[in-house]
Amino acid sequence: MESQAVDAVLQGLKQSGVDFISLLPDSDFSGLQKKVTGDPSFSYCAVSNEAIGVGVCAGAWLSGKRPALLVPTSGLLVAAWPLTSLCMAWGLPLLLLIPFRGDIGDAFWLMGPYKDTTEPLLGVLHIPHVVVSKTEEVTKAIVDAQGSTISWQRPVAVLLTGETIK
Amino acid sequence: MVNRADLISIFGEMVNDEMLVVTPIGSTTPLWERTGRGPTSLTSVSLGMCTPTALGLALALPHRKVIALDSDGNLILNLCSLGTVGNERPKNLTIIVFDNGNYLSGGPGKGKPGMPTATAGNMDLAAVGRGCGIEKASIVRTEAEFKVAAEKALKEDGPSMIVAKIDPVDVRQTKNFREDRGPGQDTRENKYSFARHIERLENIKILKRGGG
Amino acid sequence: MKRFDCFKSLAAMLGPDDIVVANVGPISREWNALRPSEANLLQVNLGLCAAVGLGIAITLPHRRVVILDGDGNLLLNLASLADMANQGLKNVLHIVLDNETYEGGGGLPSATAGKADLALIAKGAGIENARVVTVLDDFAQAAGDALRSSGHRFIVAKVDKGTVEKLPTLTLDGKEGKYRFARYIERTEGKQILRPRYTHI
Amino acid sequence: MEIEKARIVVDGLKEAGINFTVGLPDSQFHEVYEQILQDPSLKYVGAGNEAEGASIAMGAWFGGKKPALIIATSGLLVATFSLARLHLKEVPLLVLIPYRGDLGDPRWMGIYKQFVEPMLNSMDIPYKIVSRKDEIKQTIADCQICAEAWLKPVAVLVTGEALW
Repeated sequence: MESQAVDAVLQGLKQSGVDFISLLPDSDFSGLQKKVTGDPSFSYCAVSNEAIGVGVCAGAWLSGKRPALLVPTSGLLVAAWPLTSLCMAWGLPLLLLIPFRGDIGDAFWLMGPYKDTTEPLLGVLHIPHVVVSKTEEVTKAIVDAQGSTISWQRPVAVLLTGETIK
Repeated sequence: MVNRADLISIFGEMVNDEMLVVTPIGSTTPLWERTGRGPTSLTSVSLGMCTPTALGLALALPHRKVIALDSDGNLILNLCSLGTVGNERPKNLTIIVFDNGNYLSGGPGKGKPGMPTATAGNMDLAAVGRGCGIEKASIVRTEAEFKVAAEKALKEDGPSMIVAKIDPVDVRQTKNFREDRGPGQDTRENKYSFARHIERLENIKILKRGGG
Repeated sequence: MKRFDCFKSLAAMLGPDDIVVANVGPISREWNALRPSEANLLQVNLGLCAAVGLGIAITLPHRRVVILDGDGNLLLNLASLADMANQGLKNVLHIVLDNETYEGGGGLPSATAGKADLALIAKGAGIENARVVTVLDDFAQAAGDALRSSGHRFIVAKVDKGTVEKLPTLTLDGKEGKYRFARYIERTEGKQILRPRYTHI
Repeated sequence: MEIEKARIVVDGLKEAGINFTVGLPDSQFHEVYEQILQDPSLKYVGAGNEAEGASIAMGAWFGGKKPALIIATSGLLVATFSLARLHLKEVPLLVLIPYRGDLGDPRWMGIYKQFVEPMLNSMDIPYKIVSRKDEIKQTIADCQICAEAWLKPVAVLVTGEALW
């Protein structure tokens, strides 16, 4: 991720009132992760798998934080069960920030399957999402998604693709 | 002309814990919540569903007074519900319509009215009510008339209908509706608290179980 | 040792403000029967009890958070222990009611019936105050010690299989439970969680 | 509909605990409506449109009744908004529909085939299709149990041998 995109994400998170971040350290986010961990405006909780991250964010929202989970496309599959059994069953908000590996233009063969899983899985889980490919649109997309997840009390995802994750 | 907020606070004083109130989406709900009865009422019922929902409630609990605080735009969307009320003739149902003659929620906000409803033209909702078989249907234009009509409706057997002609905009509600959230219940929380309220009042079980 | 007796002893030690996160199934039902309270977040689904407790403990560091976990549940997301340990928590008592069984799923043995030792795993994950208790007196003493001091304590209570007869059924589903818990936190913490003003557009 | 099958549908509703019905008629279900009208334990309210009907049923549920909405396939399209918004879709309501336009329907209603099930899916309303008369009762019972447990509308589509 280039530093402009990282800054755009950070700005979006701050503008929308996100104050709690959980993530599994992952290469697509390494630049962002460093910024987040060093930023006192976020409580930060590293997790060893994304299912735990969903649980941590659920607890954080229930006790007064505005959480976001930074989750790679692979991790979305790991998180499917708690997204179902916690977020859907209880009606909990959660901002999911996903670098969309396997989108068209991502030539790495290992990422191919995520084109087939990511958006259909979000559909199955009834998680509305927006795909953002321009860095200049990142901040607003995050602010909008956060507003919606908080008032709808269901997860909403922002998928970052194209120049935003280069 | 009278103001919706004033009529609602007048009406709030007349209602007791034994009565059930249903309010539609739009500015009636936040104004009604100010009376402190939000959690024990069914609030923010979606467009066109206020009177029919109150009718179902009145038929299910015939011994209990049920009041729909409806509005012109909402009622017109499901106008046929007046026909159903007229046929079922629930003695315990009162429909109060705050008739401001415009679609306020769909308007520009900032203290300006929205596009006109049919009642801004030739439509007379009280006459429609009577035509549907709700004989006790009247129009009120002042606070005093409203008070007399509401007292009568709460005391006597119904069904009854009061069409209150009110200001086109709500004085204290000049913000754009998008900003109009904040404290109060969302519909899901309200569902639970209203159902629990009736469970306590009636000593019945509505919500089955939590399981697990 | 019976789980219900452990809960009786624990319930007597907790203050009204102590937050309890409990696993779905008999753990929630038994606990609710002994300590019905808005400070309980019940019926957290399989494998997520520790994680949800962790999120609350980070957010409310001045409140005590008690996590009532099961062996099968914790095993499903064992890495929760490592993630918790790394947070350096000062306000958590994590109790695993270990009956060595997937009780809800027909009673087949869990890994703790074999060689897995959850207290040892917790120590390995970095939770120093981790111990196993097998009799009620030890449980009461361990829990009492934990509640008298700050820190992150982990107790594995080896309990019998089976639950108590005639427990009252839980009447709240997850959504209603969410509202109850969030309103309770709003009231006791002076925060606004539900229905914040939404003015970003 | 054969009177015997209509009887099974009505008995199925009663055995599932339904005690309040709202609807608009469909010709293929005429016999069902007739029997319901004669049965005070199934208190029938005739609505002016299906959206209004769904709202009446919701009010009745809050009053402690177990409601069913009995409407034509076309009526499902009219009730869409109401069903989608039934207090954010989270009030239990059994929706009973004679599935017109299903394969085997001899009339011209094939158009509904392409809408009904996709619409129920997109509205997140679970449904079960029953095509054998000896499965009618069980299907109604199953759907009613789930509507109550999940707090949402659940639909029963009656078709095939069960309907014709």
